[in-house]
Amino acid sequence: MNTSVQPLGETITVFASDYLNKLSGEKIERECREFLQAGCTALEVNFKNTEIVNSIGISILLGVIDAASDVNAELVFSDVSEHTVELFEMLGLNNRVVLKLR
Amino acid sequence: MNTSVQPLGETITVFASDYLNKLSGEKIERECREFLQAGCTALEVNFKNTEIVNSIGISILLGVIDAASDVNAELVFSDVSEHTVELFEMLGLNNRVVLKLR
Amino acid sequence: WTVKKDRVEAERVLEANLVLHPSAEPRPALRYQFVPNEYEMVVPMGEDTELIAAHTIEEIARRHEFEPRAINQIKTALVEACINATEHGMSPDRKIYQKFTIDEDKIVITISNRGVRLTDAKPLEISPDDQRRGWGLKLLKTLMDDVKFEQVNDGTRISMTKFLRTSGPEKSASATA
Amino acid sequence: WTVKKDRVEAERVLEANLVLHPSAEPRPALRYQFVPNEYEMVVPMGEDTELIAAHTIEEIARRHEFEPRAINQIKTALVEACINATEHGMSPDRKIYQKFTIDEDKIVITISNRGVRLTDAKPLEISPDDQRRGWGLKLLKTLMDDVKFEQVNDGTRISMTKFLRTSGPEKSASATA
Ligand SMILES: Nc1ncnc2c1ncn2[C@@H]1O[C@H](COP(=O)(O)OP(=O)(O)O)[C@@H](O)[C@H]1O
Ligand SMILES: Nc1ncnc2c1ncn2[C@@H]1O[C@H](COP(=O)(O)OP(=O)(O)O)[C@@H](O)[C@H]1O
Repeated sequence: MNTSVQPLGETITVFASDYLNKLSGEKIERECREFLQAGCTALEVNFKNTEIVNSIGISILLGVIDAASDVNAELVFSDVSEHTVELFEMLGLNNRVVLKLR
Repeated sequence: MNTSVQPLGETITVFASDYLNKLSGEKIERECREFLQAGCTALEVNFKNTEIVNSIGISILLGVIDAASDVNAELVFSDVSEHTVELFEMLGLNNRVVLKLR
Repeated sequence: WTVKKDRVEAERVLEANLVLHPSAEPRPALRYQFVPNEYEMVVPMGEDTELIAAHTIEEIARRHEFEPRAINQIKTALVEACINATEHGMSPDRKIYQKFTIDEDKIVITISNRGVRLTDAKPLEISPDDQRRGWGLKLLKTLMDDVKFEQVNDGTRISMTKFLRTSGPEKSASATA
Repeated sequence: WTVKKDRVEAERVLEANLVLHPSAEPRPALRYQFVPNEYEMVVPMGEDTELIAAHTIEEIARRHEFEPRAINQIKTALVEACINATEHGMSPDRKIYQKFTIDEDKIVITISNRGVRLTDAKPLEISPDDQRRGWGLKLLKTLMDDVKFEQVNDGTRISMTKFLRTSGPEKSASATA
Protein backbone atom coordinates (compact mmCIF):
# COMPACT_ATOMS: atom_id res chain seq x y z
CA MET A 1 0.00 0.00 0.00
CA ASN A 2 2.47 2.54 -1.18
CA THR A 3 2.01 5.48 -3.41
CA SER A 4 5.01 6.34 -5.47
CA VAL A 5 5.89 9.18 -7.76
CA GLN A 6 7.38 9.16 -11.22
CA PRO A 7 8.15 12.19 -13.35
CA LEU A 8 6.91 11.54 -16.87
CA GLY A 9 7.62 14.22 -19.42
CA GLU A 10 5.68 17.26 -18.32
CA THR A 11 3.02 15.29 -16.49
CA ILE A 12 3.73 14.10 -12.99
CA THR A 13 2.23 10.73 -12.13
CA VAL A 14 1.18 9.69 -8.66
CA PHE A 15 0.32 6.03 -8.16
CA ALA A 16 -2.64 5.08 -6.02
CA SER A 17 -2.25 1.98 -3.86
CA ASP A 18 -4.22 -1.28 -3.96
CA TYR A 19 -6.76 -0.06 -1.41
CA LEU A 20 -7.67 3.60 -1.68
CA ASN A 21 -8.95 4.46 1.79
CA LYS A 22 -8.50 7.36 4.21
CA LEU A 23 -4.85 6.67 4.92
CA SER A 24 -3.61 6.03 1.40
CA GLY A 25 -5.96 8.72 0.03
CA GLU A 26 -4.48 11.34 2.31
CA LYS A 27 -1.03 10.33 1.18
CA ILE A 28 -1.99 10.89 -2.47
CA GLU A 29 -3.60 14.21 -1.60
CA ARG A 30 -0.47 15.36 0.23
CA GLU A 31 1.73 14.40 -2.70
CA CYS A 32 -0.52 16.05 -5.26
CA ARG A 33 -0.73 19.27 -3.27
CA GLU A 34 3.04 19.38 -2.97
CA PHE A 35 3.49 19.00 -6.73
CA LEU A 36 0.84 21.60 -7.46
CA GLN A 37 2.42 24.04 -5.02
CA ALA A 38 5.76 23.42 -6.69
CA GLY A 39 4.20 24.60 -9.95
CA CYS A 40 3.19 21.34 -11.60
CA THR A 41 0.56 22.03 -14.30
CA ALA A 42 -0.27 18.48 -15.41
CA LEU A 43 -0.97 15.75 -12.90
CA GLU A 44 -1.95 12.14 -13.40
CA VAL A 45 -3.22 9.85 -10.67
CA ASN A 46 -2.64 6.31 -11.86
CA PHE A 47 -4.94 3.55 -10.57
CA LYS A 48 -3.32 0.53 -12.19
CA ASN A 49 -2.60 -1.06 -8.79
CA THR A 50 -5.95 -0.17 -7.29
CA GLU A 51 -8.38 -2.97 -6.50
CA ILE A 52 -10.82 -1.21 -4.17
CA VAL A 53 -11.71 2.43 -3.53
CA ASN A 54 -13.91 3.34 -0.60
CA SER A 55 -16.13 6.39 -0.16
CA ILE A 56 -13.68 8.17 2.12
CA GLY A 57 -11.00 7.68 -0.53
CA ILE A 58 -13.34 9.18 -3.11
CA SER A 59 -14.06 12.21 -0.95
CA ILE A 60 -10.33 12.79 -0.66
CA LEU A 61 -9.96 12.53 -4.45
CA LEU A 62 -12.50 15.35 -4.72
CA GLY A 63 -10.11 17.44 -2.65
CA VAL A 64 -7.37 16.67 -5.17
CA ILE A 65 -9.68 17.69 -8.01
CA ASP A 66 -10.39 21.01 -6.28
CA ALA A 67 -6.73 21.64 -5.57
CA ALA A 68 -5.85 21.07 -9.24
CA SER A 69 -8.65 23.27 -10.54
CA ASP A 70 -7.67 26.04 -8.09
CA VAL A 71 -4.35 26.41 -9.89
CA ASN A 72 -5.74 25.55 -13.33
CA ALA A 73 -3.64 22.40 -13.54
CA GLU A 74 -4.67 19.53 -15.80
CA LEU A 75 -5.72 16.40 -13.91
CA VAL A 76 -6.27 12.89 -15.23
CA PHE A 77 -7.24 9.72 -13.41
CA SER A 78 -5.71 6.95 -15.51
CA ASP A 79 -5.71 3.13 -15.62
CA VAL A 80 -8.98 3.14 -13.74
CA SER A 81 -10.72 -0.26 -13.56
CA GLU A 82 -14.20 -0.59 -15.03
CA HIS A 83 -15.66 -1.06 -11.59
CA THR A 84 -13.94 2.01 -10.16
CA VAL A 85 -15.16 4.09 -13.12
CA GLU A 86 -18.67 2.89 -12.31
CA LEU A 87 -18.17 3.96 -8.70
CA PHE A 88 -16.78 7.36 -9.71
CA GLU A 89 -19.77 7.84 -12.01
CA MET A 90 -22.19 7.04 -9.19
CA LEU A 91 -20.79 9.99 -7.27
CA GLY A 92 -20.41 12.29 -10.27
CA LEU A 93 -16.61 12.41 -10.42
CA ASN A 94 -16.71 11.84 -14.18
CA ASN A 95 -18.12 15.36 -14.56
CA ARG A 96 -15.17 16.87 -12.76
CA VAL A 97 -12.10 14.99 -13.94
CA VAL A 98 -10.93 13.10 -17.03
CA LEU A 99 -11.15 9.33 -16.45
CA LYS A 100 -9.06 6.96 -18.57
CA LEU A 101 -10.06 3.31 -18.44
CA ARG A 102 -7.56 0.60 -17.69
CA MET B 1 -10.44 -27.58 -11.21
CA ASN B 2 -9.93 -29.52 -14.40
CA THR B 3 -7.35 -32.04 -15.33
CA SER B 4 -6.40 -32.08 -18.96
CA VAL B 5 -4.24 -34.29 -21.06
CA GLN B 6 -1.60 -33.43 -23.61
CA PRO B 7 0.51 -35.88 -25.57
CA LEU B 8 4.13 -34.73 -25.46
CA GLY B 9 6.58 -36.79 -27.49
CA GLU B 10 6.60 -40.20 -25.90
CA THR B 11 5.63 -38.95 -22.49
CA ILE B 12 1.99 -38.35 -21.73
CA THR B 13 1.30 -35.45 -19.41
CA VAL B 14 -1.67 -35.23 -17.09
CA PHE B 15 -2.29 -31.89 -15.41
CA ALA B 16 -3.34 -31.75 -11.77
CA SER B 17 -5.87 -29.10 -10.81
CA ASP B 18 -5.47 -26.17 -8.40
CA TYR B 19 -6.75 -28.20 -5.47
CA LEU B 20 -5.70 -31.82 -5.42
CA ASN B 21 -8.30 -33.50 -3.24
CA LYS B 22 -10.32 -36.70 -3.39
CA LEU B 23 -12.41 -35.68 -6.39
CA SER B 24 -9.68 -34.23 -8.58
CA GLY B 25 -7.22 -36.89 -7.39
CA GLU B 26 -9.51 -39.69 -8.52
CA LYS B 27 -9.85 -38.02 -11.88
CA ILE B 28 -6.06 -38.02 -12.31
CA GLU B 29 -5.84 -41.61 -11.18
CA ARG B 30 -8.50 -42.66 -13.67
CA GLU B 31 -6.74 -40.88 -16.50
CA CYS B 32 -3.34 -42.30 -15.61
CA ARG B 33 -4.68 -45.84 -15.36
CA GLU B 34 -6.30 -45.51 -18.75
CA PHE B 35 -3.06 -44.37 -20.37
CA LEU B 36 -1.08 -47.11 -18.67
CA GLN B 37 -3.57 -49.74 -19.76
CA ALA B 38 -3.32 -48.36 -23.29
CA GLY B 39 0.42 -49.09 -23.17
CA CYS B 40 1.87 -45.74 -22.16
CA THR B 41 5.39 -46.24 -20.77
CA ALA B 42 6.25 -42.68 -19.70
CA LEU B 43 3.82 -40.61 -17.69
CA GLU B 44 4.17 -37.13 -16.28
CA VAL B 45 1.80 -35.59 -13.74
CA ASN B 46 2.22 -31.85 -13.99
CA PHE B 47 1.50 -29.72 -10.92
CA LYS B 48 2.02 -26.25 -12.35
CA ASN B 49 -1.58 -25.26 -11.58
CA THR B 50 -1.64 -26.85 -8.16
CA GLU B 51 -1.85 -24.61 -5.12
CA ILE B 52 -2.89 -27.08 -2.42
CA VAL B 53 -2.68 -30.87 -2.09
CA ASN B 54 -4.45 -32.60 0.75
CA SER B 55 -3.66 -35.94 2.36
CA ILE B 56 -6.42 -37.78 0.52
CA GLY B 57 -5.02 -36.44 -2.74
CA ILE B 58 -1.58 -37.74 -1.74
CA SER B 59 -2.91 -41.19 -0.93
CA ILE B 60 -4.46 -41.30 -4.38
CA LEU B 61 -1.13 -40.28 -5.96
CA LEU B 62 0.40 -43.32 -4.24
CA GLY B 63 -2.09 -45.42 -6.16
CA VAL B 64 -0.86 -43.84 -9.38
CA ILE B 65 2.74 -44.59 -8.40
CA ASP B 66 1.83 -48.24 -7.79
CA ALA B 67 -0.07 -48.49 -11.05
CA ALA B 68 2.92 -47.14 -12.99
CA SER B 69 5.42 -49.38 -11.24
CA ASP B 70 3.17 -52.43 -11.85
CA VAL B 71 3.67 -52.01 -15.61
CA ASN B 72 7.24 -50.68 -15.33
CA ALA B 73 6.25 -47.30 -16.71
CA GLU B 74 8.33 -44.21 -15.97
CA LEU B 75 6.56 -41.69 -13.79
CA VAL B 76 7.53 -38.09 -13.04
CA PHE B 77 5.77 -35.48 -10.92
CA SER B 78 6.80 -32.19 -12.50
CA ASP B 79 6.40 -28.45 -11.81
CA VAL B 80 5.83 -29.25 -8.15
CA SER B 81 5.86 -26.22 -5.84
CA GLU B 82 8.42 -26.06 -3.07
CA HIS B 83 5.71 -26.46 -0.46
CA THR B 84 4.18 -29.49 -2.17
CA VAL B 85 7.63 -31.11 -2.44
CA GLU B 86 7.99 -30.56 1.32
CA LEU B 87 4.63 -32.21 1.85
CA PHE B 88 5.50 -35.15 -0.43
CA GLU B 89 8.77 -35.58 1.47
CA MET B 90 6.93 -35.66 4.80
CA LEU B 91 5.05 -38.70 3.58
CA GLY B 92 7.99 -40.32 1.79
CA LEU B 93 6.74 -39.91 -1.78
CA ASN B 94 10.17 -38.65 -2.86
CA ASN B 95 11.51 -42.19 -2.36
CA ARG B 96 8.97 -43.61 -4.76
CA VAL B 97 8.71 -41.15 -7.63
CA VAL B 98 10.88 -38.58 -9.38
CA LEU B 99 9.95 -35.05 -8.25
CA LYS B 100 10.82 -32.06 -10.43
CA LEU B 101 10.60 -28.67 -8.77
CA ARG B 102 8.66 -25.82 -10.31
CA TRP C 1 -28.13 -28.42 -6.75
CA THR C 2 -26.98 -30.36 -3.73
CA VAL C 3 -29.23 -28.94 -1.03
CA LYS C 4 -31.59 -31.89 -1.04
CA LYS C 5 -28.81 -34.41 -0.92
CA ASP C 6 -27.05 -32.51 1.85
CA ARG C 7 -30.20 -32.38 3.88
CA VAL C 8 -30.68 -36.10 3.62
CA GLU C 9 -27.05 -36.60 4.58
CA ALA C 10 -27.39 -34.21 7.50
CA GLU C 11 -30.42 -36.06 8.75
CA ARG C 12 -28.52 -39.30 8.47
CA VAL C 13 -25.59 -38.00 10.51
CA LEU C 14 -27.93 -36.36 12.97
CA GLU C 15 -29.48 -39.73 13.63
CA ALA C 16 -26.07 -41.34 13.84
CA ASN C 17 -25.06 -38.66 16.29
CA LEU C 18 -28.05 -39.22 18.50
CA VAL C 19 -27.18 -42.88 18.59
CA LEU C 20 -23.59 -42.06 19.46
CA HIS C 21 -24.59 -39.80 22.34
CA PRO C 22 -27.55 -41.60 23.86
CA SER C 23 -26.78 -40.21 27.30
CA ALA C 24 -26.20 -36.66 26.12
CA GLU C 25 -28.72 -34.02 27.02
CA PRO C 26 -31.47 -33.86 24.47
CA ARG C 27 -30.46 -31.35 21.85
CA PRO C 28 -32.96 -28.55 21.65
CA ALA C 29 -34.55 -28.37 18.23
CA LEU C 30 -33.05 -24.96 17.67
CA ARG C 31 -29.56 -26.40 17.76
CA TYR C 32 -30.32 -28.22 14.56
CA GLN C 33 -30.32 -25.40 12.09
CA PHE C 34 -29.68 -26.74 8.68
CA VAL C 35 -28.34 -23.98 6.47
CA PRO C 36 -26.30 -25.33 3.62
CA ASN C 37 -24.72 -22.18 2.29
CA GLU C 38 -24.28 -19.89 5.18
CA TYR C 39 -20.92 -18.43 6.09
CA GLU C 40 -20.11 -16.35 9.13
CA MET C 41 -17.15 -14.15 9.83
CA VAL C 42 -16.09 -11.96 12.71
CA VAL C 43 -13.23 -9.52 12.14
CA PRO C 44 -11.68 -6.98 14.49
CA MET C 45 -12.30 -3.36 13.56
CA GLY C 46 -9.48 -1.35 12.08
CA GLU C 47 -6.28 -2.10 10.17
CA ASP C 48 -8.23 -2.52 6.92
CA THR C 49 -9.69 -5.85 8.02
CA GLU C 50 -12.67 -5.08 5.77
CA LEU C 51 -10.39 -6.13 2.91
CA ILE C 52 -10.07 -9.62 4.37
CA ALA C 53 -13.85 -9.89 4.47
CA ALA C 54 -14.09 -8.46 0.95
CA HIS C 55 -11.74 -11.11 -0.41
CA THR C 56 -13.67 -13.84 1.36
CA ILE C 57 -16.99 -12.71 -0.07
CA GLU C 58 -15.30 -12.41 -3.46
CA GLU C 59 -14.31 -16.07 -3.37
CA ILE C 60 -17.74 -17.14 -2.18
CA ALA C 61 -19.54 -15.08 -4.83
CA ARG C 62 -17.24 -16.34 -7.57
CA ARG C 63 -18.03 -19.94 -6.64
CA HIS C 64 -21.70 -19.11 -6.93
CA GLU C 65 -21.32 -17.78 -10.45
CA PHE C 66 -21.76 -14.11 -9.75
CA GLU C 67 -20.36 -11.98 -12.56
CA PRO C 68 -17.22 -9.90 -12.05
CA ARG C 69 -19.20 -6.66 -12.06
CA ALA C 70 -21.61 -7.90 -9.40
CA ILE C 71 -18.70 -9.25 -7.35
CA ASN C 72 -17.01 -5.86 -7.36
CA GLN C 73 -20.24 -4.19 -6.33
CA ILE C 74 -20.70 -6.66 -3.49
CA LYS C 75 -17.11 -6.15 -2.31
CA THR C 76 -17.45 -2.38 -2.29
CA ALA C 77 -20.78 -2.50 -0.47
CA LEU C 78 -19.32 -4.79 2.16
CA VAL C 79 -16.33 -2.49 2.61
CA GLU C 80 -18.61 0.54 3.08
CA ALA C 81 -20.77 -1.26 5.62
CA CYS C 82 -17.68 -2.32 7.57
CA ILE C 83 -16.30 1.23 7.55
CA ASN C 84 -19.62 2.55 8.87
CA ALA C 85 -19.64 -0.03 11.64
CA THR C 86 -16.09 0.97 12.57
CA GLU C 87 -16.59 4.74 12.26
CA HIS C 88 -20.07 5.18 13.67
CA GLY C 89 -20.76 2.07 15.71
CA MET C 90 -18.98 3.10 18.94
CA SER C 91 -18.51 -0.60 19.30
CA PRO C 92 -17.48 -1.80 22.76
CA ASP C 93 -15.95 -5.03 21.50
CA ARG C 94 -14.49 -3.55 18.30
CA LYS C 95 -15.73 -6.41 16.17
CA ILE C 96 -17.69 -6.64 12.95
CA TYR C 97 -20.08 -9.58 12.72
CA GLN C 98 -20.79 -10.74 9.20
CA LYS C 99 -23.03 -13.37 7.71
CA PHE C 100 -23.18 -14.41 4.08
CA THR C 101 -26.13 -16.51 2.98
CA ILE C 102 -26.23 -17.90 -0.52
CA ASP C 103 -29.48 -18.97 -2.07
CA GLU C 104 -30.08 -20.28 -5.52
CA ASP C 105 -30.75 -16.77 -6.86
CA LYS C 106 -29.17 -14.36 -4.41
CA ILE C 107 -26.59 -13.59 -1.79
CA VAL C 108 -27.57 -11.85 1.44
CA ILE C 109 -24.85 -10.08 3.41
CA THR C 110 -25.48 -9.07 6.99
CA ILE C 111 -23.05 -6.76 8.74
CA SER C 112 -23.65 -6.12 12.43
CA ASN C 113 -21.91 -4.26 15.19
CA ARG C 114 -22.56 -3.81 18.84
CA GLY C 115 -22.74 -0.26 20.17
CA VAL C 116 -24.76 2.59 18.74
CA ARG C 117 -28.17 1.72 17.38
CA LEU C 118 -28.90 3.48 14.11
CA THR C 119 -31.72 5.59 15.58
CA ASP C 120 -29.45 6.72 18.40
CA ALA C 121 -27.20 8.26 15.79
CA LYS C 122 -28.19 11.30 13.79
CA PRO C 123 -30.96 10.61 11.28
CA LEU C 124 -30.00 8.71 8.18
CA GLU C 125 -29.25 10.29 4.87
CA ILE C 126 -29.70 13.87 5.96
CA SER C 127 -26.88 15.33 3.97
CA PRO C 128 -24.21 16.53 6.33
CA ASP C 129 -22.78 20.02 5.92
CA ASP C 130 -19.73 18.63 4.26
CA GLN C 131 -21.12 17.46 0.94
CA ARG C 132 -18.30 15.01 0.69
CA ARG C 133 -19.49 12.68 3.37
CA GLY C 134 -22.71 10.76 3.73
CA TRP C 135 -22.03 8.66 0.64
CA GLY C 136 -21.67 5.29 2.31
CA LEU C 137 -25.36 4.47 2.62
CA LYS C 138 -26.13 5.92 -0.81
CA LEU C 139 -23.49 3.67 -2.33
CA LEU C 140 -24.81 0.60 -0.52
CA LYS C 141 -28.24 1.20 -1.97
CA THR C 142 -26.96 1.74 -5.47
CA LEU C 143 -24.53 -1.17 -5.46
CA MET C 144 -26.92 -3.73 -3.96
CA ASP C 145 -30.45 -4.71 -4.96
CA ASP C 146 -31.97 -4.39 -1.51
CA VAL C 147 -30.65 -2.85 1.70
CA LYS C 148 -32.30 -3.04 5.13
CA PHE C 149 -31.24 -1.37 8.35
CA GLU C 150 -32.24 -2.83 11.65
CA GLN C 151 -31.52 -1.66 15.13
CA VAL C 152 -30.92 -4.73 17.16
CA ASN C 153 -30.82 -4.97 20.91
CA ASP C 154 -27.25 -3.97 21.32
CA GLY C 155 -26.31 -2.33 18.04
CA THR C 156 -26.93 -2.00 14.34
CA ARG C 157 -27.45 -4.54 11.60
CA ILE C 158 -27.43 -3.94 7.85
CA SER C 159 -28.73 -6.62 5.48
CA MET C 160 -27.89 -6.30 1.82
CA THR C 161 -29.13 -8.51 -0.99
CA LYS C 162 -27.70 -9.00 -4.44
CA PHE C 163 -29.57 -11.12 -6.94
CA LEU C 164 -27.79 -13.46 -9.26
CA ARG C 165 -28.38 -12.54 -12.87
CA THR C 166 -26.56 -14.29 -15.62
CA SER C 167 -27.50 -11.49 -18.01
CA GLY C 168 -30.31 -8.99 -18.50
CA PRO C 169 -30.98 -5.34 -17.78
CA GLU C 170 -28.60 -3.61 -15.40
CA LYS C 171 -29.50 -1.00 -12.82
CA SER C 172 -28.74 2.61 -13.63
CA ALA C 173 -25.31 3.55 -12.43
CA SER C 174 -26.17 6.99 -11.13
CA ALA C 175 -26.82 7.69 -7.47
CA THR C 176 -26.31 11.43 -7.60
CA ALA C 177 -29.22 13.83 -7.73
CA TRP D 1 2.02 -2.31 18.10
CA THR D 2 -1.43 -0.84 18.42
CA VAL D 3 -2.91 -3.03 21.13
CA LYS D 4 -2.46 -0.45 23.89
CA LYS D 5 -3.92 2.36 21.80
CA ASP D 6 -6.84 0.18 20.72
CA ARG D 7 -7.59 -0.78 24.28
CA VAL D 8 -7.70 2.83 25.36
CA GLU D 9 -9.95 3.60 22.40
CA ALA D 10 -12.18 0.64 23.20
CA GLU D 11 -12.54 1.79 26.78
CA ARG D 12 -13.41 5.26 25.56
CA VAL D 13 -16.14 3.99 23.26
CA LEU D 14 -17.36 1.59 25.89
CA GLU D 15 -17.90 4.53 28.22
CA ALA D 16 -19.50 6.51 25.42
CA ASN D 17 -21.74 3.58 24.75
CA LEU D 18 -22.84 3.25 28.34
CA VAL D 19 -23.73 6.92 28.26
CA LEU D 20 -25.66 6.40 25.05
CA HIS D 21 -27.65 3.50 26.49
CA PRO D 22 -28.28 4.59 30.07
CA SER D 23 -31.53 2.67 30.23
CA ALA D 24 -30.12 -0.47 28.69
CA GLU D 25 -29.61 -3.51 30.84
CA PRO D 26 -26.23 -3.42 32.50
CA ARG D 27 -23.83 -5.21 30.22
CA PRO D 28 -22.32 -8.21 31.94
CA ALA D 29 -18.57 -7.87 32.22
CA LEU D 30 -18.10 -10.92 30.06
CA ARG D 31 -19.63 -9.13 27.10
CA TYR D 32 -16.64 -6.85 27.07
CA GLN D 33 -14.00 -9.12 25.72
CA PHE D 34 -11.24 -7.11 24.19
CA VAL D 35 -9.38 -9.26 21.70
CA PRO D 36 -7.65 -7.15 19.11
CA ASN D 37 -6.57 -9.75 16.61
CA GLU D 38 -9.11 -12.47 16.73
CA TYR D 39 -10.98 -13.61 13.65
CA GLU D 40 -13.80 -16.11 13.52
CA MET D 41 -15.22 -17.98 10.60
CA VAL D 42 -17.97 -20.54 10.17
CA VAL D 43 -18.17 -22.41 6.88
CA PRO D 44 -20.56 -25.12 5.75
CA MET D 45 -18.99 -28.56 5.31
CA GLY D 46 -18.39 -29.84 1.82
CA GLU D 47 -17.89 -28.34 -1.63
CA ASP D 48 -14.25 -27.57 -0.84
CA THR D 49 -15.17 -24.74 1.53
CA GLU D 50 -11.91 -25.46 3.36
CA LEU D 51 -10.24 -23.59 0.50
CA ILE D 52 -12.15 -20.42 1.37
CA ALA D 53 -10.93 -20.68 4.94
CA ALA D 54 -7.40 -21.42 3.72
CA HIS D 55 -7.35 -18.29 1.59
CA THR D 56 -8.64 -16.21 4.49
CA ILE D 57 -5.98 -17.49 6.85
CA GLU D 58 -3.41 -16.91 4.10
CA GLU D 59 -4.33 -13.22 3.92
CA ILE D 60 -4.32 -12.87 7.70
CA ALA D 61 -0.96 -14.61 8.08
CA ARG D 62 0.57 -12.54 5.28
CA ARG D 63 -0.46 -9.33 7.01
CA HIS D 64 1.26 -10.57 10.12
CA GLU D 65 4.53 -11.15 8.34
CA PHE D 66 4.52 -14.91 8.28
CA GLU D 67 6.87 -16.25 5.65
CA PRO D 68 5.54 -17.96 2.50
CA ARG D 69 6.70 -21.37 3.71
CA ALA D 70 4.94 -21.00 7.05
CA ILE D 71 1.83 -19.69 5.33
CA ASN D 72 1.68 -22.76 3.11
CA GLN D 73 2.12 -25.01 6.12
CA ILE D 74 -0.66 -23.22 7.96
CA LYS D 75 -2.99 -23.46 4.96
CA THR D 76 -2.38 -27.17 4.54
CA ALA D 77 -2.87 -27.86 8.26
CA LEU D 78 -6.13 -25.93 8.23
CA VAL D 79 -7.32 -27.86 5.18
CA GLU D 80 -6.52 -31.19 6.86
CA ALA D 81 -8.32 -30.21 10.05
CA CYS D 82 -11.39 -29.15 8.06
CA ILE D 83 -11.39 -32.40 6.10
CA ASN D 84 -11.23 -34.38 9.34
CA ALA D 85 -14.12 -32.41 10.78
CA THR D 86 -16.13 -33.08 7.63
CA GLU D 87 -15.18 -36.74 7.27
CA HIS D 88 -15.16 -37.92 10.85
CA GLY D 89 -17.20 -35.37 12.78
CA MET D 90 -20.67 -36.75 12.02
CA SER D 91 -21.67 -33.16 12.44
CA PRO D 92 -25.40 -32.53 12.88
CA ASP D 93 -25.21 -28.93 11.66
CA ARG D 94 -22.60 -29.57 8.95
CA LYS D 95 -20.56 -26.55 9.92
CA ILE D 96 -16.91 -25.97 10.70
CA TYR D 97 -16.22 -23.39 13.40
CA GLN D 98 -12.88 -21.66 13.10
CA LYS D 99 -11.03 -19.12 15.17
CA PHE D 100 -7.76 -17.44 14.28
CA THR D 101 -5.96 -15.58 17.05
CA ILE D 102 -2.87 -13.57 16.24
CA ASP D 103 -0.39 -12.67 18.93
CA GLU D 104 2.84 -10.82 18.55
CA ASP D 105 4.76 -14.05 18.06
CA LYS D 106 2.25 -16.67 16.96
CA ILE D 107 -1.01 -17.57 15.30
CA VAL D 108 -3.40 -20.02 16.95
CA ILE D 109 -5.96 -21.74 14.77
CA THR D 110 -8.91 -23.50 16.36
CA ILE D 111 -11.09 -25.77 14.27
CA SER D 112 -14.20 -27.18 15.93
CA ASN D 113 -17.12 -29.27 14.88
CA ARG D 114 -20.20 -30.50 16.62
CA GLY D 115 -20.89 -34.23 16.55
CA VAL D 116 -18.45 -36.99 17.38
CA ARG D 117 -16.08 -36.36 20.24
CA LEU D 118 -12.58 -37.57 19.49
CA THR D 119 -12.67 -40.27 22.17
CA ASP D 120 -15.93 -41.59 20.80
CA ALA D 121 -14.15 -42.27 17.55
CA LYS D 122 -11.59 -45.02 17.17
CA PRO D 123 -8.34 -44.29 19.02
CA LEU D 124 -6.05 -41.72 17.49
CA GLU D 125 -3.05 -42.50 15.36
CA ILE D 126 -3.44 -46.25 15.45
CA SER D 127 -2.45 -46.91 11.91
CA PRO D 128 -5.43 -48.15 10.00
CA ASP D 129 -5.13 -51.28 7.90
CA ASP D 130 -4.89 -49.21 4.78
CA GLN D 131 -1.46 -47.63 5.18
CA ARG D 132 -2.56 -44.79 2.99
CA ARG D 133 -4.90 -43.17 5.44
CA GLY D 134 -4.29 -41.80 8.90
CA TRP D 135 -1.96 -39.09 7.64
CA GLY D 136 -4.08 -36.08 8.52
CA LEU D 137 -3.14 -35.83 12.19
CA LYS D 138 0.50 -36.69 11.45
CA LEU D 139 0.64 -33.86 8.95
CA LEU D 140 -0.95 -31.39 11.37
CA LYS D 141 1.71 -32.16 13.93
CA THR D 142 4.54 -31.83 11.48
CA LEU D 143 3.26 -28.68 9.80
CA MET D 144 2.41 -26.79 12.98
CA ASP D 145 4.48 -26.11 16.10
CA ASP D 146 1.90 -27.28 18.59
CA VAL D 147 -1.34 -29.24 18.16
CA LYS D 148 -3.91 -29.93 20.86
CA PHE D 149 -7.04 -32.04 20.64
CA GLU D 150 -9.91 -31.37 22.96
CA GLN D 151 -13.24 -33.08 23.24
CA VAL D 152 -15.75 -30.40 23.95
CA ASN D 153 -19.26 -30.89 25.16
CA ASP D 154 -20.83 -31.47 21.80
CA GLY D 155 -17.91 -32.28 19.54
CA THR D 156 -14.23 -31.99 18.80
CA ARG D 157 -11.84 -29.06 18.84
CA ILE D 158 -8.33 -28.91 17.46
CA SER D 159 -6.02 -26.02 18.38
CA MET D 160 -2.90 -25.54 16.33
CA THR D 161 -0.14 -23.01 16.94
CA LYS D 162 2.45 -21.67 14.56
CA PHE D 163 5.15 -19.39 15.86
CA LEU D 164 6.35 -16.43 13.89
CA ARG D 165 9.99 -16.71 13.04
CA THR D 166 11.63 -14.26 10.73
CA SER D 167 14.55 -16.65 10.30
CA GLY D 168 16.34 -19.34 12.26
CA PRO D 169 16.40 -23.13 12.44
CA GLU D 170 13.59 -24.98 10.72
CA LYS D 171 11.87 -28.12 11.91
CA SER D 172 12.83 -31.37 10.28
CA ALA D 173 10.60 -32.07 7.33
CA SER D 174 10.14 -35.80 7.88
CA ALA D 175 7.07 -37.26 9.54
CA THR D 176 7.49 -40.80 8.31
CA ALA D 177 9.05 -43.49 10.44
N1 LIG E 1 -23.17 0.91 11.74
C1 LIG E 1 -23.67 2.13 12.07
N2 LIG E 1 -23.93 2.42 13.37
C2 LIG E 1 -24.43 3.63 13.72
N3 LIG E 1 -24.69 4.61 12.85
C3 LIG E 1 -24.46 4.40 11.55
C4 LIG E 1 -23.94 3.15 11.08
N4 LIG E 1 -23.82 3.24 9.73
C5 LIG E 1 -24.23 4.47 9.39
N5 LIG E 1 -24.61 5.17 10.46
C6 LIG E 1 -25.14 6.56 10.49
O1 LIG E 1 -25.54 6.93 9.17
C7 LIG E 1 -24.87 8.11 8.75
C8 LIG E 1 -24.63 8.11 7.25
O2 LIG E 1 -23.63 7.18 6.92
P1 LIG E 1 -22.87 7.26 5.54
O3 LIG E 1 -23.88 7.45 4.46
O4 LIG E 1 -21.99 6.10 5.38
O5 LIG E 1 -22.01 8.60 5.60
P2 LIG E 1 -20.74 8.96 6.48
O6 LIG E 1 -20.12 7.69 6.95
O7 LIG E 1 -19.86 9.71 5.54
O8 LIG E 1 -21.28 9.80 7.62
C9 LIG E 1 -23.60 8.15 9.55
O9 LIG E 1 -23.08 9.45 9.67
C10 LIG E 1 -24.06 7.57 10.89
O10 LIG E 1 -24.67 8.55 11.68
N1 LIG F 1 -12.80 -33.81 13.90
C1 LIG F 1 -12.77 -35.12 14.23
N2 LIG F 1 -13.84 -35.68 14.85
C2 LIG F 1 -13.84 -36.97 15.18
N3 LIG F 1 -12.81 -37.81 14.94
C3 LIG F 1 -11.71 -37.33 14.34
C4 LIG F 1 -11.63 -35.96 13.96
N4 LIG F 1 -10.41 -35.77 13.40
C5 LIG F 1 -9.79 -36.94 13.42
N5 LIG F 1 -10.55 -37.89 14.00
C6 LIG F 1 -10.20 -39.34 14.22
O1 LIG F 1 -8.79 -39.48 14.08
C7 LIG F 1 -8.48 -40.48 13.09
C8 LIG F 1 -7.19 -40.15 12.36
O2 LIG F 1 -7.36 -39.05 11.49
P1 LIG F 1 -6.33 -38.79 10.32
O3 LIG F 1 -4.96 -38.90 10.86
O4 LIG F 1 -6.69 -37.49 9.68
O5 LIG F 1 -6.55 -39.97 9.30
P2 LIG F 1 -7.78 -40.34 8.36
O6 LIG F 1 -8.58 -39.11 8.18
O7 LIG F 1 -7.11 -40.78 7.09
O8 LIG F 1 -8.53 -41.44 9.08
C9 LIG F 1 -9.69 -40.50 12.17
O9 LIG F 1 -9.81 -41.71 11.49
C10 LIG F 1 -10.82 -40.23 13.16
O10 LIG F 1 -11.21 -41.42 13.79
